[in-house]
Amino acid sequence: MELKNKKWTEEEFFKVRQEVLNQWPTGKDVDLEEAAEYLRKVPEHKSFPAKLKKAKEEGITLAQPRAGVALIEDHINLLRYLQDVGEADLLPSTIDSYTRQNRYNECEIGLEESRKAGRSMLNGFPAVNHGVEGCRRVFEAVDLPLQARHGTPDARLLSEIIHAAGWTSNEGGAISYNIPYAKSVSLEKSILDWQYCDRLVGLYEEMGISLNREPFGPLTGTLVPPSISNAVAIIEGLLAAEQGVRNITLGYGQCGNLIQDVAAMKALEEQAEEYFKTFGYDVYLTTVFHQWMGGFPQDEAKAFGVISWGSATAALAGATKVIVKTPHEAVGIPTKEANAQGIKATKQTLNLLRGQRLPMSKELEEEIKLIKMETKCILDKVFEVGKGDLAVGVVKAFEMGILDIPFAPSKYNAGKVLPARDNNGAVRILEFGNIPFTKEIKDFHRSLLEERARYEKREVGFQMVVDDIYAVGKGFLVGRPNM
Amino acid sequence: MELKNKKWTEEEFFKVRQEVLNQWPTGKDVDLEEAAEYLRKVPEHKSFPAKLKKAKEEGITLAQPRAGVALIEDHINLLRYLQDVGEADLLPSTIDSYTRQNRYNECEIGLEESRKAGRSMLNGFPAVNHGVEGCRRVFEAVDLPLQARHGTPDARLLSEIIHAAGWTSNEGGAISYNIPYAKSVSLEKSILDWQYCDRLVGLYEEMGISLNREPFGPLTGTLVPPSISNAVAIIEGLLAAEQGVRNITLGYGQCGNLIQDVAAMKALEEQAEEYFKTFGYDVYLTTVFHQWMGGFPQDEAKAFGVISWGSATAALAGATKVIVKTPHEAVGIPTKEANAQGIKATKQTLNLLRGQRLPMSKELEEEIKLIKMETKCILDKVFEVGKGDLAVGVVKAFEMGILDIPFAPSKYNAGKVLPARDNNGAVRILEFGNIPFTKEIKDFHRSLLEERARYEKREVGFQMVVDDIYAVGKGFLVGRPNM
Amino acid sequence: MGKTVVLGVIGADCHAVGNKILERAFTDAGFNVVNIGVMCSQEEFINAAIETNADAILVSSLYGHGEIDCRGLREKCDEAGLKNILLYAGGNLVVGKQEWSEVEKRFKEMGFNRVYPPGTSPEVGIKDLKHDLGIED
Amino acid sequence: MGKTVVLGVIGADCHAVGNKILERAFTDAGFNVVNIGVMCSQEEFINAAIETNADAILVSSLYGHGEIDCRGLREKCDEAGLKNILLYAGGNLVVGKQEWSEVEKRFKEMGFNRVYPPGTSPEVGIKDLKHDLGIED
Ligand code: B12
Ligand code: B12
Repeated sequence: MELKNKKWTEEEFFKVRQEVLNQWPTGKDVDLEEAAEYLRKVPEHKSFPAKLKKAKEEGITLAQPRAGVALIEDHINLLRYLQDVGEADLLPSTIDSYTRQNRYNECEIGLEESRKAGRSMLNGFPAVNHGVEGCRRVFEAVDLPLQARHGTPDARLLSEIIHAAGWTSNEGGAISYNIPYAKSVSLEKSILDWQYCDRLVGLYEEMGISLNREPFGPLTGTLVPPSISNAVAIIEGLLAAEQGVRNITLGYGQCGNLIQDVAAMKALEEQAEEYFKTFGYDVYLTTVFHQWMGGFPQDEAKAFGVISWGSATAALAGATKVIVKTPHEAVGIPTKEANAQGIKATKQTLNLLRGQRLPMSKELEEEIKLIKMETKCILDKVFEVGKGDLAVGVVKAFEMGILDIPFAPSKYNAGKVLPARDNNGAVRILEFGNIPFTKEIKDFHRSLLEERARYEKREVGFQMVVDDIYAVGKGFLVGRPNM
Repeated sequence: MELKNKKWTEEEFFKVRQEVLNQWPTGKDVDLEEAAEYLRKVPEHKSFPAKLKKAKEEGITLAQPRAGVALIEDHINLLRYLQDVGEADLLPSTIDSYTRQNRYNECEIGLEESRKAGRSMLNGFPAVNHGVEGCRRVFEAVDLPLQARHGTPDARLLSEIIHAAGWTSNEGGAISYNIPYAKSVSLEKSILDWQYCDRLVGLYEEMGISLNREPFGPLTGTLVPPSISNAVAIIEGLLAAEQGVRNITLGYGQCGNLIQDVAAMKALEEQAEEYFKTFGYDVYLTTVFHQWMGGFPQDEAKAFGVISWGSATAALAGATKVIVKTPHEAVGIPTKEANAQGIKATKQTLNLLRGQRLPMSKELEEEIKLIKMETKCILDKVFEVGKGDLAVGVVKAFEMGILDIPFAPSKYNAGKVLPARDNNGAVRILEFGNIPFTKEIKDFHRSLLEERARYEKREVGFQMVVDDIYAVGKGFLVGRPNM
Repeated sequence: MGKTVVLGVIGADCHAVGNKILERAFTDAGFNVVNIGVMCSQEEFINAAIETNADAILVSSLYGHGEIDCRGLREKCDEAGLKNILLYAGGNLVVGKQEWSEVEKRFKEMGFNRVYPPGTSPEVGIKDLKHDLGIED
Repeated sequence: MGKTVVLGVIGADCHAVGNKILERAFTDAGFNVVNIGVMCSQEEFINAAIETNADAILVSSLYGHGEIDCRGLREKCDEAGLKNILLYAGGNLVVGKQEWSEVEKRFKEMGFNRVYPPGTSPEVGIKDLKHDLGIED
């Protein structure tokens, strides 16, 4: 199929679909009509779009954990615990890494070993192996909306199964679930595959069923400058909308400087709305803020500090939801207790801050302007090199380093951009690679980093980047010498 | 002695001193000259004034726990743990409640029972019973500045002992350590007694030794409107300065609304500086922010949320130090581990926020203006009824309900003021008693509470107050119906 | 209903907020509340109970010295002729986070009829008191 | 010094940040680092070690499947003729927060010479490797 940013015809979709449903035996149990029937009966309090809408209207920030284990019963216990004890507002099912690579055979091994070992040997819930029936059992056992969270470049079969099981939201996108998560999957392929996932949601929409889609905002979670992640988020929003998706949550991962973080969220929401409007898409937009996604401190009390500060920022930014970390983050997949603790610290902070926002100030206004300008520089160029086609543009832009995500493992990523914090902890760019910023913007970044260098009495350079990567884990935001 | 706001003569001081040192056998070991010698040798890193100054200049917020147990060895272990494991920047010795009431006999019982029980039966460190020698053992065993934190209306002997032992700061004041902490101690008496404590510090200053004094900002810790606590803080600052105190830390207890809290801290610092200047006092002023002082949630993860949000506010307000709560707050005096956890969550948050401030905005500016106006209304009236004498004015003002502290146990407090939160969680006043606000200000408070009432579809009234008192403990800031 | 309770905070304890709320809650529940406030000695509790012919004494202790402060109260009540008067205690009764069942045991052994852990809501005490005094809801 | 190490992240694991930092740290410490990057099979590690005549293989695993992914690596090395090649493993090797001593034991039994808990700094590995290879500092 030729890559372009164009809604797939039904013919195109159903041709590919045959193949998709044959990738693993559980695929044959997906029946679109029957699934639609099932989805129509999902009550409002278990629907992602409905709950997000309510939160947005009330100005409340919802809390959602990450969580997933190998076996169905254990997974149900885990989710129920997070719902009842943890006070979660929205539930996830984090999918294991073999599923993410479509290595369903290895999932079977993991499932078996988990049964034997009496503990999960997989780092998530292998939804494809469990099939529609298994996934419905999970859905029916909980009282909150359920979403698949993963990191899967080719999530077509997974998406078919989870939506048919009543899960009303799917995280991911052609860029955000490829470049940070894969080494050698081409963008041509991941864009086509995510067009499929989006088109599936679009089909449900056409049948009158509202499903939510959420591009993965934080990318590598490691010092990603806001304009880069916002550009990707807007692109994935537009690609989804073209396939008929109408309920979209765009996300951003906390960088740590309050003004920059709030500015990034505001810029993201406003600019995305503008682009949707320009292209004539009718999308209900909500936002998600991710608590710090980089390396965490090992100490649990310190981890609570990081978690709570993320929650506070989410509230002050007016995010529709916040993705919650846990006090075990630095060490391993959390126990259900640790996971619940993360949610409770988060909810307490959100509730203390309910209704409070960071008021507009000169500093905030300027940061919003800067992020929007930078994002526009990138997007303009993507459209330009795609000769007006966004999908083509994305492939070209990555080839040319116009889109470039720091620390990403993909060989399709240029990897030339190097970020570093300025003296206030805001993430700026040290090496621009081919990011198409104006000279003025580049000079501004440079001057901020030089301000830091003077303060720290050292040169601007790679050591700053290394220090910044370690900093939060060591208890600081900015990686100063002798931390 | 006649009560007036006038520096005591040496004659006056030393006459009273004889009596003070005879209140308990350990008093006789205090020798001013020898103590001065000892204090002169306190190294800079163990001096409160020096460490506060450095923090203020660097724009850093220091973290200080509360902690105290009955026996010296245990107390030393506790403080060392908070220093080494907890990463505290400043150390306290929280004094037990019998000492606070000068019931040293009961302390002896508590000490004995503690030895027998193998755990502290006192809620703090009985410094007077341990005497100069015991207190010096503590001081010499730690590497950080040490402060007495208590709640003692008559702290004269205590102050003599702790300063002579090298503790370079003393918390308290004539109002703040009486009205919230006592039932039937007159203000005449507590003002005179705290003039003594301040004069003692003044004498040391005259001998070239810098000691820090810190009025207790949060008062009852329960919905105290900022202008009331700021008025008290400024009064106690002025009373101290008159006796020759030159290093003062003024404090404020978190109310929970970010803008109001930052505004309160800014108003406090600026307005206090103005008053010191007007009266010609040469004072080095620093500030302290208290993490939420009211009822805490029992759940430890939720407590971490409260602790971290307090830390974030302290940092954004640019406080010189923050007083730290613990995850055990709702239940009982914390173990040393829980105490260290509180400090670590705090430090992590402070370090993430190092250098970040809430930028000036219209909302912040207006809140600062409001708090200053209200504070001035109160202070003007206090001076007026005291016919220009602040000490006399304070006594009269309490009699007349011009100064009135919500929920205070003292019979010298009118207890007519009732606070409640507005719809954004800022603490406003529901019943003004005789607080001398202008009609304009009163109407403004009223309108804010009515806005809340409309939102909650109920009447403005006492039930809001009750709900607000419980709210944080239940996980919210504003006490909404059906919380 | 006409039942009288003496309410107060024992020892050198100044925590006034819970006391004010308890007064209101027990009054709203129909009790005649004699609130002697904070910082009360055992004698003040007993005198107030005698003077008002009270049916129960509700002791709060928040600050940690509750164990020392409450010791002997039952015996003094007995001596003063307040035989079998209901004695309740609540608040943060001991120093630190301790195993609740043991704290309860210690206070029951001291002669308290009911003992409440930190953060108990007034409603719980009201329900128990009505039960113990044979009052129908 | 001229010692060669093969560095990579095993299995379906995409965590790239630590890998980039390890490459830099071991290079700065004087090693000849052959970084095969993330998402590498056991075969890729072994082939790289044979091709470059490596002295050690440094395996990272962050995502939790380390235990499954590492199983049999020592045996495959033996079969491929990489007898006694040093095998190190580090990262977040297992699923969840587990007793470290047991995790270490399991990996040692699999034939790893050294095993590192979460958050180990590169310096520790460098020091050990120099020791194991008999390099003077
Ligand atoms: C950033 C991050 C991500 C990013 C990664 C971006 C990228 N492509 O690199 C994203 C968001 C994409 C991601 C995805 C996932 N992640 Co992740 N991630 C993290 C996080 C927060 C930081 C990792 C990091 O970069 N640290 C900074 C670097 C410098 O440190 P490091 O990686 O630990 O490496 C250092 C040391 O460990 C040591 N070291 C490492 N290897 C070796 C080897 C030797 C021999 C030696 C001596 C030393 C050594 O030296 C390195 C340099 O200093 C960690 C948690 C944490 N640490 O705070 C979780 C974490 C590693 N992720 C985890 C998981 C489970 C996942 C996912 C499966 C999703 C999920 N379930 O949430 C996916 C993985 C998908 C896949 N196929 O791999 C888990 C692993 C759980 C476990 N082992 O039990 C962790 C621990 C979080 C958690 N507690 O749940 N993640
Ligand atoms: C506010 C507060 C203060 C204020 C009090 C102002 C005032 N005058 O009222 C100030 C700052 C002055 C203060 C001082 C001190 N405090 Co204080 N304080 C608190 C705090 C944060 C909230 C108390 C409160 O008002 N809660 C709200 C009300 C509504 O709830 P409540 O008091 O718990 O009462 C309810 C229930 O307990 C129950 N209840 C109470 N009694 C009874 C009795 C019966 C029969 C029944 C059925 C129910 C019942 O009903 C009440 C109404 O709902 C608590 C910790 C917490 N709970 O979060 C610490 C706490 C009570 N304080 C404590 C201490 C130690 C002190 C000090 C000694 C100082 C110190 N070391 O830090 C001094 C005491 C000095 C003295 N002489 O008493 C400790 C007690 C420790 C312990 N027991 O192990 C606590 C638990 C904090 C801690 N974890 O260290 N404190």
